[in-house]
Amino acid sequence: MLAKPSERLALLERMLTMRRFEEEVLRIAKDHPYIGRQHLHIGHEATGAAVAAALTPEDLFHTTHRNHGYLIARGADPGRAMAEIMGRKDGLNGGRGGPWHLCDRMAGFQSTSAMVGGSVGLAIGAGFGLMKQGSKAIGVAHFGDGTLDEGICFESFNLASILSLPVLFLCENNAKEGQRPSSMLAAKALRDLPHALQIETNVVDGRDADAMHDAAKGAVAHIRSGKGPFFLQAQLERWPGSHQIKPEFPTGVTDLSLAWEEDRIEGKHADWTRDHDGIRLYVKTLLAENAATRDQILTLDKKVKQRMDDARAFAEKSPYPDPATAADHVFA
Amino acid sequence: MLAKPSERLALLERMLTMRRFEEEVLRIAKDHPYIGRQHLHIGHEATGAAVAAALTPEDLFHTTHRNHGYLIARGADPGRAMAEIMGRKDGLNGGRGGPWHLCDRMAGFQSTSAMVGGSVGLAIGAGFGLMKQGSKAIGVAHFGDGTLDEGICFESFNLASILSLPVLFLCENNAKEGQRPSSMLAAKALRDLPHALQIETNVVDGRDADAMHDAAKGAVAHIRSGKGPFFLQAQLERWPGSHQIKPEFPTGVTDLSLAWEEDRIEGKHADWTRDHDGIRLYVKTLLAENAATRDQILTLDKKVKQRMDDARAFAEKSPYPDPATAADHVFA
Amino acid sequence: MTVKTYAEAIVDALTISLNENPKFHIIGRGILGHGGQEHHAKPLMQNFADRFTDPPTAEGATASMGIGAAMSGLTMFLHFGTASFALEAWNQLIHEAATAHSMSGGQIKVPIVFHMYHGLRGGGSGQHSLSPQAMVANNPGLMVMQPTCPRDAKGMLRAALKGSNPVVWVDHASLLGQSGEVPDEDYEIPLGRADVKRDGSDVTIVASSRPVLWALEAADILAKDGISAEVVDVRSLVPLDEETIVASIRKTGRLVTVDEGIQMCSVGSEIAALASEKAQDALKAPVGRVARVATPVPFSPLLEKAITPGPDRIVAAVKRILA
Amino acid sequence: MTVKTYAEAIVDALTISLNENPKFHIIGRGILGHGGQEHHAKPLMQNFADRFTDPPTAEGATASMGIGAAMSGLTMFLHFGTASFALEAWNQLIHEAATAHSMSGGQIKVPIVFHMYHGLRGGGSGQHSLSPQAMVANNPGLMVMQPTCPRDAKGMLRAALKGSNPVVWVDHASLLGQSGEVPDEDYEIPLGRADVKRDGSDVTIVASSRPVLWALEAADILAKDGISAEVVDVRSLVPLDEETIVASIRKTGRLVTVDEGIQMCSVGSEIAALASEKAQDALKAPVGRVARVATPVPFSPLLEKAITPGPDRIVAAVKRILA
Ligand SMILES: Cc1ncc(C[n+]2csc(CCOP(=O)(O)OP(=O)(O)O)c2C)c(N)n1
Ligand SMILES: Cc1ncc(C[n+]2csc(CCOP(=O)(O)OP(=O)(O)O)c2C)c(N)n1
Ligand SMILES: [Mg+2]
Ligand SMILES: [Mg+2]
Repeated sequence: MLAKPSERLALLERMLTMRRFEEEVLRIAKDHPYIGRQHLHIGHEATGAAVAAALTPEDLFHTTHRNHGYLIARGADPGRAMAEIMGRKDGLNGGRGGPWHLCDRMAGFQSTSAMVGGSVGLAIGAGFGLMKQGSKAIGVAHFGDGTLDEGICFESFNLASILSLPVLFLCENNAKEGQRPSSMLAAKALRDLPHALQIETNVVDGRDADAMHDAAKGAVAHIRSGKGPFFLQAQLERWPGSHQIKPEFPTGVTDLSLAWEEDRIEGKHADWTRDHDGIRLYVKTLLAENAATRDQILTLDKKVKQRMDDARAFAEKSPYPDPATAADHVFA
Repeated sequence: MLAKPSERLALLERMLTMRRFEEEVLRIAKDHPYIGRQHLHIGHEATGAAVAAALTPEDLFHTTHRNHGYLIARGADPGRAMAEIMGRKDGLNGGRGGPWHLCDRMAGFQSTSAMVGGSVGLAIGAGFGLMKQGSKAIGVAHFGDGTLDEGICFESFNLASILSLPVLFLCENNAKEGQRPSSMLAAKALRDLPHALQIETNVVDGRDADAMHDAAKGAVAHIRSGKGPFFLQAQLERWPGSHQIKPEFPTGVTDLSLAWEEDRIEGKHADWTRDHDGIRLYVKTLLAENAATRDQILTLDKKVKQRMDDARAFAEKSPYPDPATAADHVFA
Repeated sequence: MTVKTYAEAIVDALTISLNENPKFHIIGRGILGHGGQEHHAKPLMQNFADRFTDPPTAEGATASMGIGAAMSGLTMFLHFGTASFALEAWNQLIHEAATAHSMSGGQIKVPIVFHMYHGLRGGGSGQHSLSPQAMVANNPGLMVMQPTCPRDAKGMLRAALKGSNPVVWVDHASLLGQSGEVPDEDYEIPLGRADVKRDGSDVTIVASSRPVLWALEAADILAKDGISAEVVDVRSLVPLDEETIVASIRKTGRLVTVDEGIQMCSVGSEIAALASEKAQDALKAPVGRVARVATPVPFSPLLEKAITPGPDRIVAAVKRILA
Repeated sequence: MTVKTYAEAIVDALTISLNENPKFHIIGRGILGHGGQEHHAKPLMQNFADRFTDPPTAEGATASMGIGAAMSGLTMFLHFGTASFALEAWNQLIHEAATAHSMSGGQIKVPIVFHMYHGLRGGGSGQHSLSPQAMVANNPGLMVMQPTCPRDAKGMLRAALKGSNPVVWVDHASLLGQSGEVPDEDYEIPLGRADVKRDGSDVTIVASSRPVLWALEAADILAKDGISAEVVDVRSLVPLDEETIVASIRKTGRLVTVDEGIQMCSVGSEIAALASEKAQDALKAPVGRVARVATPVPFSPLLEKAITPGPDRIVAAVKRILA
């Protein structure tokens, strides 16, 4: 667990930034229907922030269609990220990638693939490349439970294991029984697959930021010490809006005061807010353990919201790229 | 174990037919260089014959580049099989398939794929199709240890397991440490993979025809009873000629008398002949257990050889298909 | 005749086939996409629940399963979703489904329809915008169907499902909501026939799938300028109806092709090559090709628009060769 | 200058690159096939053992590993073996390697050469005879190189390995033993340039890879009949050197294209389309296309021969359009 309250507060700030970012994206999607379907990272923040905090900027990260949280958690500029989601000139990818492909090389991201399994295959390449370049940095593959259905995921586990590549396989399991898309793996547990390939595994409650951070630190230490790949699985509850096609706030805009006024939690998805929102749970913990005060937290949230307002303003001001540049960057 | 000596002798005949067939194929490859690289089934006969004996003609079989043994074991005509390997008009596929793709629908074979992993994916389809048609027959996928490296093999195991398909996964493990091609699977044992996907597994000494037959009967019974797929692994020693590019007889033409004159076993590959030739071992067993006499066996072998001579003659007489038919059968 | 959407016409064909053939099975979910027509598939999936299989996200083995099942006696309809995902099963399409019949000397049949949505969709970006028609057509053994109107969709899908061959069926999501007259009775439109969707005399515009709609719009615009354009809907890319296409080119003496995919080694390239081989003497002008600009699809709406061939670019191409 | 085989020229380029660039790595085994030239790779694999990685039979993840490694700063050479096997990695080539640079707005570079052997090889049958050039070229973001002579092979491979882009390098096993003059020093041949391998005035034959050898043979035969054929070696399919190709077509006024793959949506289709667009007015005769007969490759030698385009069919095509 993070020792200093300041560190834990910083972790909470990361989580809040991720959440408020996605909430803004929902508003953006409402106001600009052209950007289409979003796969938001809401509900995965404790996992994302904790893992990001355990990495160094040199570590190369490959994420998926559900990438926003990680870009923000690793320090990508929210304004440029929103601009990218809106297909604007100042977007991280110059407007060419869009919401499914946010990429910020400066923040340690390589190509972001929306092909299920794409991030896993590319990340073992990152690990291979870093290893051959004598770096201590590692490759990270973020992916969901459903990704284990794809053969390339299995093949990548196997390659990483036989070549002992420095790769963190970060699996966010948000499966919901019988709800598609979700993994349809015959294994008793997802970890049985990497385990069969002799990859160290650990399964952690992805809603618990402290536990997740400890687990991530342990996994990264294992990998950096040259012991080969590690499979870290975060157990998550799927956020009701995870695969929505139209933009809505199924669980409402996050209200931090629900951390100390639980009886006000209500509505169709009250259970999600009560039991599965890692942010609300972390606020509760910090308060209970006197690591922070309500005021500190509300002030922090205010600051984050302000950042998002500024980011949105920046993105809205950014022009669309010049159509004459449509075929730029086909080749380097 | 097969109860009646007559049944065991019949099993030996199947094995001998497979072996003498491949020996003739080697001669054919020498005489007709155009047919190119062969992947012979020599050394796998005990496995192939025993499994074939446990199947019914309705069971649909998908095999690989190393397919000859199974075609012969399941009753395909040796003459037409040789003709196919020689690309002749009377070949099983009319000369269109060649040695890597022998197919005989009448003997219960569907398309024979030389793509590593191809047979596994197609065989779960056979199982799916038979199940949906209410048949008691099963699909069989024959493949080698190296096939487990391919993602499609993993995906197929998973599909068969979640859909509980009637499929026998028959893995011939002829891996040789550090010798390519061989499986490069990070698992401690090949079976760990299907096992992780909750598929029943069994590993048997593929040189032991009796043991293999019992195992195959058990696996097939499991599948027919509706319990889902089964992974049966035959442990084999790679025959020295398995991946040869030029046709040679590394272990010489099979001499059954070496079953009772062991001190005459010699040469570079004496160990293979002594310890790994399932045919020699089975002859020894039958003699030791008085299930057959040397004369019976030598007579049987003579008969088989005669069949192969006739088959070769038939194939040699068969003309090449008319070039005007080159583009036939593109569509049904 | 009833006016129906393209999606309803597809459902018609599937329903008739499910009723007619107990060995007809469907693998995949979301066969009508997410664009507002998906409800038409609901009754089907309820009434024939036992004929639908929902696969894991494993395109390679799922395709192989469909192929092997077709070999064993079933007729299969396998839905990939976005055409891009089909690339995960490319080897299974090209080397298993396409080769089995020929390689077995005619012993094995593979009656399966591979269904997928191709093309630019608005925000599909670099990984969800593939138009794979030309890639598929460059391999023998796979039929390729890409109808445009509800009537053709029903008749051609019926023909495909009564046939014995692997068919790659390429739809465009934007067609699903298009409506048109559809015969109520069961009927087949033989595979391998192009269709002249509009008669004209000055220029032949050859297109397939969504570009046919663009070509018809372009023809309207051109008509205002007194230019008479004939629009040929390829419909069946493999087998290709060379006679109908070449006849139209010879008649008008001018050709403009339209592809939603990129130009290099495209369907348009093939049609233009046909013209240069079989209508050279009848050509009064250079051939014009309209296609997607050759770049991975950029997300930004104006960039995507800039690379999208549409009526305007077709009109411009026609005027260029008429100049 | 030294006379070397094509295989030796490839080894030259790899050796120079391995010495020059410590971040250059090779994945795959048997890069020089099994046809008698493979021994040239032995010293390389011994002297640079730490730069070679032998992958499992898992083309998809292996390709992804190469792509991700290239993104991270290495230069990669990834050998697939037979081109057919590359289809198991098709999605990784088309949707990852080809799109990363553009989709990231230029942030990510993917310096990787995907090496494979294409084409008819004698007994390859339906699953080991693929010529994937046209399929690759139908997707933006991948360069496609297919040299024919040792000199071009060395210079183009050096250029590819010093570049920053994904390159699909399509060799034909039968080229490996071909010998020719190769400069001893290090040099580059810029990617994107065609090469006129033989000057002529009556007809232009456009080919690439092994078909160039057929075209040159055909030119010799035609010369005996007083027909002067110009042979253009495409060399670089993407980017395509339109100027050189069109200039030759305009000069001779006649075009015959040759493909080892099938005709539908082929490279030949593209070249013929180019002619119909940019040389229509200069064409004195219909275009002729020579290609593999459209069928899964039959094993039987006479059948394979019957579908193989060769010098004779090229000669026949030229005489047909000259008639
Ligand atoms: C190769 C491929 N097949 C199918 C899809 C369609 N698809 C998009 S997201 C998704 C589900 C992924 O589930 P999971 O990996 O658990 O991620 P989650 O969305 O749950 O975070 C699927 C199947 C795709 N993008 N790529
Ligand atoms: C998709 C694909 N990749 C590579 C190959 C080349 N190849 C042919 S046989 C073989 C080895 C197969 O090993 P295994 O499955 O153990 O069968 P064995 O030959 O040992 O019986 C390989 C890699 C292929 N045929 N298909
Ligand atoms: Mg999930
Ligand atoms: Mg093996």
